[in-house]
This record gives sequence, structure tokens and C-alpha cells, in this order.
Amino acid sequence: MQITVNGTSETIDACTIAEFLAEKGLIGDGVVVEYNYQIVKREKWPIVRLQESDNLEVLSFVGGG
Amino acid sequence: MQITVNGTSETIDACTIAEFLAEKGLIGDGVVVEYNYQIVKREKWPIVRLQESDNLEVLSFVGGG
Amino acid sequence: MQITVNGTSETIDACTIAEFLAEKGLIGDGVVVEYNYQIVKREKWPIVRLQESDNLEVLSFVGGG
Amino acid sequence: MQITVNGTSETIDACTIAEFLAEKGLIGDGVVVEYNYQIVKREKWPIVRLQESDNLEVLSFVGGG
Amino acid sequence: MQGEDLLAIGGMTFTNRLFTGTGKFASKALIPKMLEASGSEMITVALRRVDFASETENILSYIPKGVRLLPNTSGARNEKEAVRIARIAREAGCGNLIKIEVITDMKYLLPDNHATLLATETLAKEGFIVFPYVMPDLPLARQLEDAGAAAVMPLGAPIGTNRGLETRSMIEILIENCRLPIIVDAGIGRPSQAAEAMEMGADAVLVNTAISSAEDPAAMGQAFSMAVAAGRMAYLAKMREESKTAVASSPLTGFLS
Amino acid sequence: MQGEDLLAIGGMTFTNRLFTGTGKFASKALIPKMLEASGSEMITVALRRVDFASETENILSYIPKGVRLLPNTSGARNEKEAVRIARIAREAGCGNLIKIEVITDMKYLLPDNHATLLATETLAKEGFIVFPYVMPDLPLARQLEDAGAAAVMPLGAPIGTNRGLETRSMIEILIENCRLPIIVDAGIGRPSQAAEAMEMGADAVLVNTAISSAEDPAAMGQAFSMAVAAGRMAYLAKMREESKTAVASSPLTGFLS
Amino acid sequence: MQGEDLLAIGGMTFTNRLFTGTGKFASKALIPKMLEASGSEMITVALRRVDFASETENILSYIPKGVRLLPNTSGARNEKEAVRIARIAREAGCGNLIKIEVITDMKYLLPDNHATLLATETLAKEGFIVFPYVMPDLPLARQLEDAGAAAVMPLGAPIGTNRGLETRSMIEILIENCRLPIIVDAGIGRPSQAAEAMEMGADAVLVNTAISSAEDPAAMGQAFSMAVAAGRMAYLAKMREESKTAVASSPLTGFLS
Amino acid sequence: MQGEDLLAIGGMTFTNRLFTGTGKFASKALIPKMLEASGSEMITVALRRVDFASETENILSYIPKGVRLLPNTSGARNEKEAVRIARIAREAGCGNLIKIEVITDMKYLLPDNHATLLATETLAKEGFIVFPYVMPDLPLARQLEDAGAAAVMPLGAPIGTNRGLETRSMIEILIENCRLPIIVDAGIGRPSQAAEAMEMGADAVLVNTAISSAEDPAAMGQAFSMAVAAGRMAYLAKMREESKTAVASSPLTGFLS
Repeated sequence: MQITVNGTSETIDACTIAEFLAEKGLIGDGVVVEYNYQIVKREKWPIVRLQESDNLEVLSFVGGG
Repeated sequence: MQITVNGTSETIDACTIAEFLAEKGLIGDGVVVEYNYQIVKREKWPIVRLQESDNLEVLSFVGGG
Repeated sequence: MQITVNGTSETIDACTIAEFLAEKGLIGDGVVVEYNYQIVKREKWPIVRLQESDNLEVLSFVGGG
Repeated sequence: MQITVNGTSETIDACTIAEFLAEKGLIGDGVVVEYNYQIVKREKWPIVRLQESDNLEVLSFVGGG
Repeated sequence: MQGEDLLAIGGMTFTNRLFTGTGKFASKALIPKMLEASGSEMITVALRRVDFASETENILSYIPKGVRLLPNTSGARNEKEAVRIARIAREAGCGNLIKIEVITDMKYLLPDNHATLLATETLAKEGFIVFPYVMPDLPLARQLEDAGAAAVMPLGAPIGTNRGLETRSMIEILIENCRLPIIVDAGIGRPSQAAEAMEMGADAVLVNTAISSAEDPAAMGQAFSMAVAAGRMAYLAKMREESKTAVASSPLTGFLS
Repeated sequence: MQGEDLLAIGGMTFTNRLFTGTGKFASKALIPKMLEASGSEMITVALRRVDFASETENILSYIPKGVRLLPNTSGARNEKEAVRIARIAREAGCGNLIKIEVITDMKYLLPDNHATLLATETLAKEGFIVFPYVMPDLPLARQLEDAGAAAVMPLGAPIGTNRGLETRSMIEILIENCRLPIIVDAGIGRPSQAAEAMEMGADAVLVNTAISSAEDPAAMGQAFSMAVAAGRMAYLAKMREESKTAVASSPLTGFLS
Repeated sequence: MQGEDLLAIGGMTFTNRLFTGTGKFASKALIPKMLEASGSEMITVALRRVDFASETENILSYIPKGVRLLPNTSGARNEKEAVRIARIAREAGCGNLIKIEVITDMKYLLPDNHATLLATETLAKEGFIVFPYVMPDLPLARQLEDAGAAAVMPLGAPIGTNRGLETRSMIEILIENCRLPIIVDAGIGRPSQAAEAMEMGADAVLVNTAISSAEDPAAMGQAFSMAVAAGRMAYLAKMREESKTAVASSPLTGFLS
Repeated sequence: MQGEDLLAIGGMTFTNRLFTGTGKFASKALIPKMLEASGSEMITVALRRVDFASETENILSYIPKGVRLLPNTSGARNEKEAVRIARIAREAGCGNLIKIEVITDMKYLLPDNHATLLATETLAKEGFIVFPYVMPDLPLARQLEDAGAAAVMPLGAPIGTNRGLETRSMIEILIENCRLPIIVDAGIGRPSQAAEAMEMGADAVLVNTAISSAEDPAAMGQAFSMAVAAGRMAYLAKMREESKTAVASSPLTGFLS
């Protein structure tokens, strides 16, 4: 299955957002997820299943002025 | 007959733009006339007759930076 | 007897520095006395007797930057 | 014979200032000569003979601000 | 009495008028030290895509509870991107404060004033407390007022340059003519410059680079905080005008014969 | 750690680098309040002939014990008068500190550098700790070193003008090239200017008029004291250089698609 | 060789880089004298409603043939009014040059940048050669380029203040980064300031108040013209950078024993 | 009318108020070109020991007849050496003009004011027309007047630094309070700075490094000459003061309905 993650195309197995992040080694603290241009709250991550052609933005807060 | 000249209401006798300006003592050199929001060229001044409720702007170039 | 006090000539009766200052209403706290171009310490004021033509400078500390 | 020229000791044969300068390749235009702390005018150069231990300053005008 | 000189912005109150930023610290562990030393009560953060190749460090974990977060929209090149980033930041649980930063020029990082105004309008309507980062420009500042901004944040000099109050005269005009709080942001490189901004009547100063890139950021944070307080105190204690000729501080009356 | 940054002059040590003056206070009772608020550890006084017609107030009685007195020679028009006033001050029990001030011009109150040098030579030999007030002038400052001065006190601007560091570049040269402590004296009108002097590396600042003629001298004294400390702290914490172009404080990497 | 340093704007070429204005002359008869003395090749005029109560003097009759007229849109409070005034000026036979001036604030007379941009877009499409008067603002200046402006006219300081290049650093950024000619307009009070603008690389300077309100406007016009030419010449002759320490102009080798 | 604005110094009169120097030209052949382009009427030269190893070039041969020579005493470290060099220069047939330069510090090349005063006294008595190069210092300048100096030459910034009028405020005080002509010497790097000195009321400006080290010294000489003339002309034509708020140059009366 092909999805776009942070602007880059990626092939993944079917999974939820939570599973995807865990795979990537992200526990999720301080991480924000935009799923098809909508914010998905943390409590929804285990529920939302990624689909073919989905667009995922995984963001975090960093230092800035 | 009532017209608006430079934002002020004025009562005048029927006349052309040229006659109106002559009455006001303006020979017209360096004067610009906007008649009902359209510029009227100098050569048309003797032709255009003022009508009730007309709006006339009589402008001239002045010092400015 | 004629002496010069702070640049001004003055006629006084014979007396000591201490008596002169007391007459002027100065208790002396914070006052410095130069007598004929020499500093006279406070403890000497009751001893030094003013003489004709003496020069006395009576100074004090004031605000300054 | 030993003289000091511009602060440096130098051994020369007996000669006049003019001869000394010519030897050095200086025609003398724009050159100033101080001989034993006195200026020697150009017309005196052929007359003044250098002596043992003399002090000679040969100067010229240069660029400066 | 000092306690009464509070800065009110968007329903919040601040006692410390130095705002700070989290960018460019050699180590994030310096951030809480700097915050403690300076006493700063609000600090900026940015949002970025996670780089899966390297470990993600959560900047928020370095910011003590009491300090307010001011997320910025850095990275936005137009009003739409700024709005999107602001919404993400809010959804992320960071509250409804937002510093709008719309930048197209990568050399001087100067903000696009009109795009910032448009983003301000949109976000203020959505309930954000909006801090627009702008070129100092009085007509624009008045439009920001009408658009619902909570403050105006004019730059003193381009970001990170340490050149100070290069736009001094335009900022003075803002201070004199705007009802909104004026927070001088960007370019402030030395505590004396921050103090000067406060003496001019600015309401607060935001400093990031000059603190985070100092050899000792905690000490520098404290220095800026003291300078900001000093400038504010002097503003309130009313300084005298400059005089062309000298005015003696010691008496000049005749002395000694 | 802060406690270790002491200023040593003439065998004394100071922790507060703001020196103050007693001139031009609306009421002398403000002096101890200002000293308490600012924490200043040395203050100037002047000597004048008593005016028998009015009541003499002893300025010294307003200065708390721990604060050092620095009598000045104001009123002196040449080195001889300066020396005479210095001796009187010492005899009066004020200690052996002296600020030499030799002034002939009554409009700008600018000091006579050479007369000040001559007075410094004489008084240093007599055991005084000499603080010469001078025009900022490197060759003269070196001669003051040789003459035994304890510090050099260059003016930032004419006395009482509040115009700040007009002589900035010449003071910077003094700081860079003198072994003696540099105390910027005169003309400093705002805390930001005092902070700037300290950031440049000055050792201390002396402020009188700007504090005493403020609407609230105690608050202004505190403001100056904080600004001086802030400038000093920034100097020690090492500020970065100015940059011509911008240096991002937020990451500029691509963001959002 | 000098003759080759021409300034090209909107299809015109100028040899003199000082532009002037007709405002505030004590007597209009001074205008042609000033133009002759200065050699200025373009001058601004304004349009106003005729006051029938007083005699109308035609300012155009005071401007010699060879000098280009640059009508401004002063009085406009938004882009629509600016466009309307521009059209009137063109219809009046004044050519297709227009200086856009949109001002809403009557205290500092600062231009509304965005409204000016909108008017520029409209008028450039109608064939005008547009000179927009703006706050110095790089992102806006780039939009003006795209909108078809012939030049950018940033202000140095508010109109008529004589305060010079207060916005220096923002103007330098414009000069460095814009393809359009930069004409510094407003606030220039002294010839030295005009020269400095040219040394920085500005393409031209527009001066009105400082000339027309001088005691001798013709002499002042000439002074500005010479200063502008001097600054331009120095820019082309390539000045050296500043140096921190001294660089001897006379040889420092040993001299005399 | 212009012809009447002559500068009188030591019995001489000058129409051009730019003085120049011969130091640091890449080729001496550029000197006469620069003099022709600038119209400068007085130029400095230095004296040095002949280096027998290399060919001696006579700098005087590059200076056209009508231009006055102003030898300097560069290399002198005290008043005695300055006096000796002055005498040599006069004996060499260079006339009785002398610029006194006494320098001990090799990093900033700052003059020793008191030694310069002593040399001025001696040389003025010997009939020299003395131009002392000094730190700007009003009390010293008054002593130079008494000592018989023909002018006072305060530095704007250290020699060769191109940093301009760093000592502006002290020079303004000299101009206001000295009877002697004030010639700003050293540090002037750009024509705008020279113009500013003249606008302030300086009588002349001496520029060497900024001209001789430009890429095109002749053009730069001309640029400085024009700027000096422009500044002088503006000074005579009486500029207006700065204003805090704007002063319209176009009428602000209502316009269009």
C-alpha cells in the first residue's frame, strides 16, 4: 500500500496511525499528526486505519524564535 | 438649476462648461475639468451643457512633493 | 578688627575660630576651616585666635557630581 | 673616515656633501641635507667638506597625509 | 508597587516583559536554565515535520509548566500556510496563542506584511490570540488593530543579526500611535538595545538568537531580563530630555580666593 | 559566581559598578533612598564656601556609612586650585579619594586635560587615590597611568546633557588600550546608555544628573544599577558579533506540502 | 565618460539624479530658478480643486519645457482615489508619469503600502509609468516589481521632517535586492544625507521640503544636486571599507636620530 | 557671488575648501590628476630619510605650481622632533606652512595634544603658519589660539579608518566656540561625511586616504570636492531644523468627493 508521509511516497503494510508511528519508533509524545489535511487527536490514533493514497503529516515542536 | 461644483451645491443658470468657467474668472489654462466623473477635454468645454444635478470637479495643478 | 572671610572683608571682635563660627550659627558639623591657607582641624578651633588681616575660608560639603 | 649617515655608520673617502650625494646617485632635486643638526642649503653643498664623526641626515619629501 | 506594572495582552498578564525563543540553543538542556535565570514568562516554539531518520526530541518537555508557549508559523510562505500551521499548533494542544511569521525572502527573512494581515484576520476570528511579526509600518499596524491582533511585533533588525534598533524611528511612531501593545521582535543583539526599546515605551521585547547563541545563555538571559526591567523602570520614572549645552551637577559659584 | 566579579580600584573593591553623585537632588532626603535602591557603593560630593546667610546643610549626613565618599574638585580652574581643594577635602576627614575636575569653559564644562594630568601627578605623590575626569584621549590616558592615577574617567558627553556615549569610539580605544579601570562619567542620560558602556567593556559608570533630576530618583537609580549590572553580565557572557544578513532562529527546512 | 552614467527609468533617461518637488516655495517664481541652479530634470506637482475665491495660479507655467512633470496622487486615501487622480492628471495632458501617494495618517503622512501596490497594478496595466511612494519593505518592493512599477520610492523619514536616512538599513536591503531603480524620497533634509543615499547605491533622490523651505532655495537646490552627483561619483569610484584601527597615510618608518 | 566665499587662513585665501594629501597613491602620477579633478588648493607632504638603496622620487615634482604645500611633521614623537622637522621643511624651501603631527601610539595614531600645543607655541613664534592636528578638545583649542595657531585640525576618526565623524559632537563644540578656522582632518571616508562636516560649519576638510586608496582617485577627489562645496553651500543657504512629525509638501486639503 502506497501513502505519502511528510511529502515522500512510502510503501507500508496496512495498519493504524498508532501502529505506523510505533514502527517508526515514535512514542508520540510531542508529536502532531495531520491525516488528509485534518488533525487527528492522539486518542484517535489507534482507531484510524491508513488507506491507499493517504496523506500523512507527522510533525513535532522544535526550537524556534 | 442646481449642480455640485467641487463638492459644494451651487445654483446656476443654464450654460456650457466654458461659460461656467468664464463666469468664475477662469481662463482655463492649467485647469482640468471632470464632468460626472469623466474628464472633459478643453476642446469640448464650449459644447458640453450643464444639466440639473450634474457633478463638476474643476481642478488645477498646484505645488506638491 | 578686619579679617577676610570667604573672600569678603569683615569687621569682628577678637575671638577664636570656634567662637566666630558659633556667632555665625555654625555648629561646625561638616564644616571645614582653612585659616591663612592651612587647614585647621576641629579640635584646634577653640585654641586658634583670629588676628587682624587673617584670611579665613569656611567650607562645607555640598551636592556635586 | 667614519661618518653617520641617516643613523647608520658608514666609511667614506674625504669629500664634500655634493660629492657624497653624487656618489650615492642623488642629483639632489628635492633632497634636504642636515649636517651636524644644521640645515645646509643646496648652494653650500659643494663647499662643505665632511669630517670624521660627522652626522649627516639626507632627507626628501615623500607622500604623506 | 512593582507588582502593579503588569503587561496585559489578550487576556493574559505578564510581570516580566522579556519574551524569549527556543531556537539555536547548543543544547536544549540550556532552555530551562535560561528560563529560570531570566524569569521570562513566554517563549516561542516552531513546528516541523518529524525526521524519522533521527531521534525526535520534544522541545516542549524542556519548558517548565508556568511558562506560556507561543508557537510561531515559521516556514509559512503565505497566509494560507500560516493559517494551517496555526491550526495544527492549536490542535496539538498548545493553546490558542500564535505568532504569525510569513516569510518569502530567505536572505533577510523579512515578513510579508499584507499576508500577515490576512492571516491575522482569519485567525483572530477563529479565536486565536494573534501576535503578528511585521515590518514596522503604522498604516499596517492600524489595520492589524482592526483585524483583531493582540499585539504588534515589529522587527528591530533582520532576524539573528544582532544589529539592534535599526528601525528605531518607525517603531517610535508605532508606540506613539497604536493602541495595541508593541513588542519589539528580531534583531536585538545586546541588553542595552532591549533597554532602549523599553525606554522608548515599547511594552515588551522578544529575544532569541542573542540569548541562545551567547557563550553563556543563562547569564545572557538574565542580563536581558534585567536590562528590560531597567528600561521599563526608567520609562516609568520619567527621564529628562537631552540638553545641547552642559548643565552643572556641582555648583559653579565662585570658590576659593 | 557573581560575587567574584569584583571591581578593584586603588586598593578598594566594589561589587556594584554604578557610581553616583549628590548634585541636583530636589531634596537631599532623596539621596539615601536612591543609594538604597541602587546599591551604589561610591558617591561624589563637592566642597563650597559656606553661605552664612542661609542654613548650612551637611550633605555628608545624608550618606549612609558603608558608601564611599568621592569628593570632587569642582570649581577648580587650574591644577593648583584642584590640588588645594583636594587637600582641604582630605583634611576634612573625607579620606584620600579625589575626583579631579578642572574646568575653564562654563558652557560645555569640558575638562582641561593637561591641567588634570599635572594635578594627578602631584596628588598621587601625596598618597591620594586619584580619579581624573577627562576628555577621552588615549595619549593623555597613558600619561595618567604613568602619573599614578587610580582610574580614568572619560566623559561620554558634556555634564548634564543626557546625550549618552557621544564619544563612544574614543572611549572604546581607551578600554582596549589602557591598563587602568575606565569609568565613564558625565553625559549618560539613560540606563540603556550605561548598559552599552558596560557591554563595551567599561569598568564602571558614574551617573548623577540623570538620576537626581528624574521624576523618581530612587527608581531611576535602581534602573541604572540594573542596567549597569546587565551590561556587565552581557560583557562577561560574551555577545555575538553583528551579522549583515539574517540568521534564522526557526528552522527553514521545507515544511508542509 | 560622465555622460555615460545615465539613469534609465520607464523608457526615459536622466543625467541628473536629483528629482525635485514644487511644494512649499515661498514664491513660485523661485521654482524655475531652483531648477536652473540644480539642473533637476524631473519635478513633482499635485492636483487640487480650484478655489474660486482666490486667483488660480498655474504651477505648470513655472516649469521650463525640458523638465519632466511627475504628478502625484497626494490627497488619495485609498487605491481607488489614487487611480482616479492619476487618470485625471493624464487626461490633463501631463503625460503618463505618476507618483502614487496613498496616505491615511495625517501626523506622519506614512504611505499605505498595500493600497499603493493595488493602485500600481491598475495603473501600470493602463500604460502609466508608475513611481510608488512606499515604506521601505523588501517583500512589498518585489510585489511592486511584479505589478509593473517603474521604480520604487522608499521614504528616508516622514515627509518634511529633514531627519534623513532613518530607514537606512531597510533601504540598503532594497538596493541590494531589487531590480528596479530605487529613488529615496521624503525626509532628506541635508545634502550630506542625499550624498549618503547615493553612496549606498540608490539610483536617485527626490527632495522637496529641504530645498523649497531653505532660506535660499536656488542655492540649496544646487547644493543638493552637487551632493547627489558627488555621492554617485564616489559610488562609481569605489570607496574603501572602514577599518577598525588606523592606517597611516604618512610613512611610519624611523625618522631622525 | 560664489567667488566671495573665500576661506582665509594665515594670510592665504582659498576658494576650494577641500585639502588633500599625497600619501598612499598607487602611483604618484595620479596626484596631479587628482589635483586637477578636485581643484584642491593645498596638499600635504611628509619628510623622510632617503633610502639610498632605492631610487628617490621627488614627490614635489608631482605637485603643480599653484597648489600650496603643507609639510607635516609625521614621524615626530614629541614636540622637539616636531619642531626640528618643521625647521627642516622650511629650510628645504617649502615655505612656512607646517602641519604638526605628534604621534606616539602606533595602533590608532592619535595625536598628543599637549606636545602639539608646545610645538605650536615654538613654531608660531618662529613665524610658521601652524596647522596643529589634534584630538577635538575645546580647552586645548583655546590654548592653541593663544599659542598662535592658524587653524585647528581636529580628527573625525583615527587616520585612514574611513569611519567619518565619530567625534562629531566634540567638533561641533569647537566650531561653535573657536575663533580659528576648523579643518576636519583624518578619518573622513566618504564624500557625504565631508559634506556633513561642512554643513555643521567646519571651514574646510582634509582628506587623504579615502581619495588616494579609491579605485579611481581622480574621480574620488572630484567627488569629495563637490561634496565639500555642496555642504558649504547648504550651510550658507541655511537649512531648516529637523521636525519630529511630518510636514506635508503637497496640500492636504480635502480632495475629490
